[in-house]
Amino acid sequence: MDFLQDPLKIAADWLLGIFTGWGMPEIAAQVLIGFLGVLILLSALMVLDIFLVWVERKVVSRFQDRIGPNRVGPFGLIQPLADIIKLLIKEDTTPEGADRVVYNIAPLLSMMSVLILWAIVPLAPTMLGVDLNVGALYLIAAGAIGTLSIIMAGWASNNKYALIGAFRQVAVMVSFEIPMLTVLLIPTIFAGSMGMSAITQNQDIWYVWITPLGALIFLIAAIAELGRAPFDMGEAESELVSGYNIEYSGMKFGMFYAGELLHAFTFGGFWAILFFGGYRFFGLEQVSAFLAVAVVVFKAMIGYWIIMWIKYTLLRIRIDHMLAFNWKFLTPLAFVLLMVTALLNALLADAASWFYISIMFLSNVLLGWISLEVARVYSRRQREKVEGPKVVEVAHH
Amino acid sequence: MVPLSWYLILAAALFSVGLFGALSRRNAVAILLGIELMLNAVNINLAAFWRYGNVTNMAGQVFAIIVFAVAAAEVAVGLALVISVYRQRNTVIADDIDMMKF
Amino acid sequence: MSQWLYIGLFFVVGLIIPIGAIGVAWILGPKKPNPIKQTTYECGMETVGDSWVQFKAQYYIFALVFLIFDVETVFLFPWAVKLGQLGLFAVIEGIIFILILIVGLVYTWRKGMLEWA
Amino acid sequence: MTAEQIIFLLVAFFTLGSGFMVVTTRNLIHAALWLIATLFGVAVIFALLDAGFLAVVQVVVYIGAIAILFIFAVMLTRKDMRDQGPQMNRNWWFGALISVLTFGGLYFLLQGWNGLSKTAADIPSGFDAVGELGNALVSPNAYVLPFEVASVLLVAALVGAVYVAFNWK
Repeated sequence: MDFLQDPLKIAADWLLGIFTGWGMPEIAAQVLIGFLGVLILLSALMVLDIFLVWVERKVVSRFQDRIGPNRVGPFGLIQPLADIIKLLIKEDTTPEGADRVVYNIAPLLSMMSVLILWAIVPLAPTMLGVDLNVGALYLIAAGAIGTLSIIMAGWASNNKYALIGAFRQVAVMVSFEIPMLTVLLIPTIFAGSMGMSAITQNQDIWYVWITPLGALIFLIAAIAELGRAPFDMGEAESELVSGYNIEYSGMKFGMFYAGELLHAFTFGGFWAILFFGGYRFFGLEQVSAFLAVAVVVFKAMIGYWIIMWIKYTLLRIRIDHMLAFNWKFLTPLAFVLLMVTALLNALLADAASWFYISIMFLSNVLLGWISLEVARVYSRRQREKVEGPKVVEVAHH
Repeated sequence: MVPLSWYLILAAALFSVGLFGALSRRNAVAILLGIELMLNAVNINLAAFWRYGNVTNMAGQVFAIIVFAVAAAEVAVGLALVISVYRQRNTVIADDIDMMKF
Repeated sequence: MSQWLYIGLFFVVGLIIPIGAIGVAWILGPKKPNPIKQTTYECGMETVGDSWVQFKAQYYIFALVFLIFDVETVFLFPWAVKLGQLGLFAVIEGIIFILILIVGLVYTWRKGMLEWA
Repeated sequence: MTAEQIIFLLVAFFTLGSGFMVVTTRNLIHAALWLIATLFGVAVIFALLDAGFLAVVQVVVYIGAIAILFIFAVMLTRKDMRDQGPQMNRNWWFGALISVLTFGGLYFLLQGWNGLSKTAADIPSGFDAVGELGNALVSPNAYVLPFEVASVLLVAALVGAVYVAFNWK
């Protein structure tokens, strides 16, 4: 049963035996094994990413009462491969006046910012890249590199649409980073660690039960961070055509596109890890590491599906509304939630666990309800200030 | 193992490069860029002394974090001043900003 | 240290994969540039003027507010890690910290800086 | 020479080289991007020093916020200044002289100090640097005052910056 429990260590030991048998120094062999492990993990993710293109297209077509890709292969499963071949043999043009170096680095950084997130994802109790003790901040740090890639792409393309799209996207991304950082503090408080592994291990009871509001805020902030609808102002195709990546073609565009899909899936995964117990599912993770991986991928898939569901259901929000929603509602709410959680957590430190959980849950629900009421009163007052004919705002599709 | 001196020399060199930028650039934003380099050099020193001194004494890291806060405050106010001057005088060249002269 | 070595490996491989993909595309793809192809894309319209659009000052304000809040929230992470063992006093300190933050947010709001002017 | 020393030297040259580009590049956006490269190099230096928290905060705060603010500020103040003309002021040689002298002076000072060849002790196993940092930041007989004052400082900076730059009304 050892192999089922800890396949990585056994594989690594086996490889180490082979490599040192070849006369390689042990340190070099360790680094090489690490390199191979990372390469395998990230390549598997890229394959998964190809599959995600199919999932996304299939799901959106079901939402819109269509069939979706169904010609190439069974259920259209080969379709994304055909897409990739197309992207590979397309001509790659660079617009004149572009800043070539920056222009070419941007898609690399965009993809990298997503892939490096998987360094801290605990796939199973014994399978994780690095058990970093600053995991929550690492998540934000990788997001910072993604933001950077967008502003580089927008600036280097020498295109008005690209620049405007990049500004909008960056403004939205950085704004929603504040509520995200704030709600990341809440699992950190519960687990007493920023490490993703420790946070998962500590969830004897899923954190979504003690901080449902935090989970909700994290989801909203994650969607904004992804730049997906309803927060996709940066690439509003009816006015900006495609946003910051408008001038990119071929595989460079493919990198932005694949990065976005994988990013959505990754954030689905982080949502599951932070609030839904990660690989934990009724002791299933103890049976075998492979089952644990299946559980976490399944949960991430559900998170991804919810993100898609929101994307294909809601309309795009205007940028001023989006930023006002963040700064005037979500950020104060996240701060108040953090204060309430910290206070209750300290006050109820010695309480029975059922009491603790129910008080936490009820306080979250109450806080959510109060904040909605306050927002309703505030917006009614704002609306009364505007005199004259009722303004109807038309959202773009 | 890397000796302490390497870190200190790196920090000194980075500080000098930043100092050169702060003293020689004409554009006020570029001057602030130079100052950022100098603050980073200081942080390298603080982290190095934390690591090579008594690790359980967190003073080095705490000071480094305070430097982060100071850097953020400096950038916020500094760039606000630059933008304010730009709005009034339409220039960001430090030599041309002479409102304090009589 | 060895932890960070693995993080470094993730960075390296994370760069190698997109470089590989773009490199393969570069080898396979045709390369027949012409001036029309390389013009700036604006849905077929010819580009008027410079791509240097006037930058809206509002973006800068949001970035500014973000910077301050980002730094402050990062300060709270060490506090949150130790919160379970520190007791009520530390919680109060953190709450004071957050309240000072909120004062800044309220000021910006009252000044009308969060409006899309 | 150990692997760690080679990594250090590579990162140090990368950091210094990009730092040098920051102060010499004509195009200000490029200067800001080179600054990001420098900051990333410093983050790697922090990681080499086992200061993981500082490394991550360096990326979050500097690259994620300060550098973005710089890029925005360059774009905001660039309308009629196309980075033409000299980027150095008339007395740039003076600045160069001073910085070389500063480096020389610091180097000289370091030579005379005997703690220089000190090597780091191993981090005790089970030592939780982030937790210790949290303890230090909120403990009344350590750094709770700087912790709160930093918050006041940042709010003051926010208020000041908003007032100075955007006092239209």
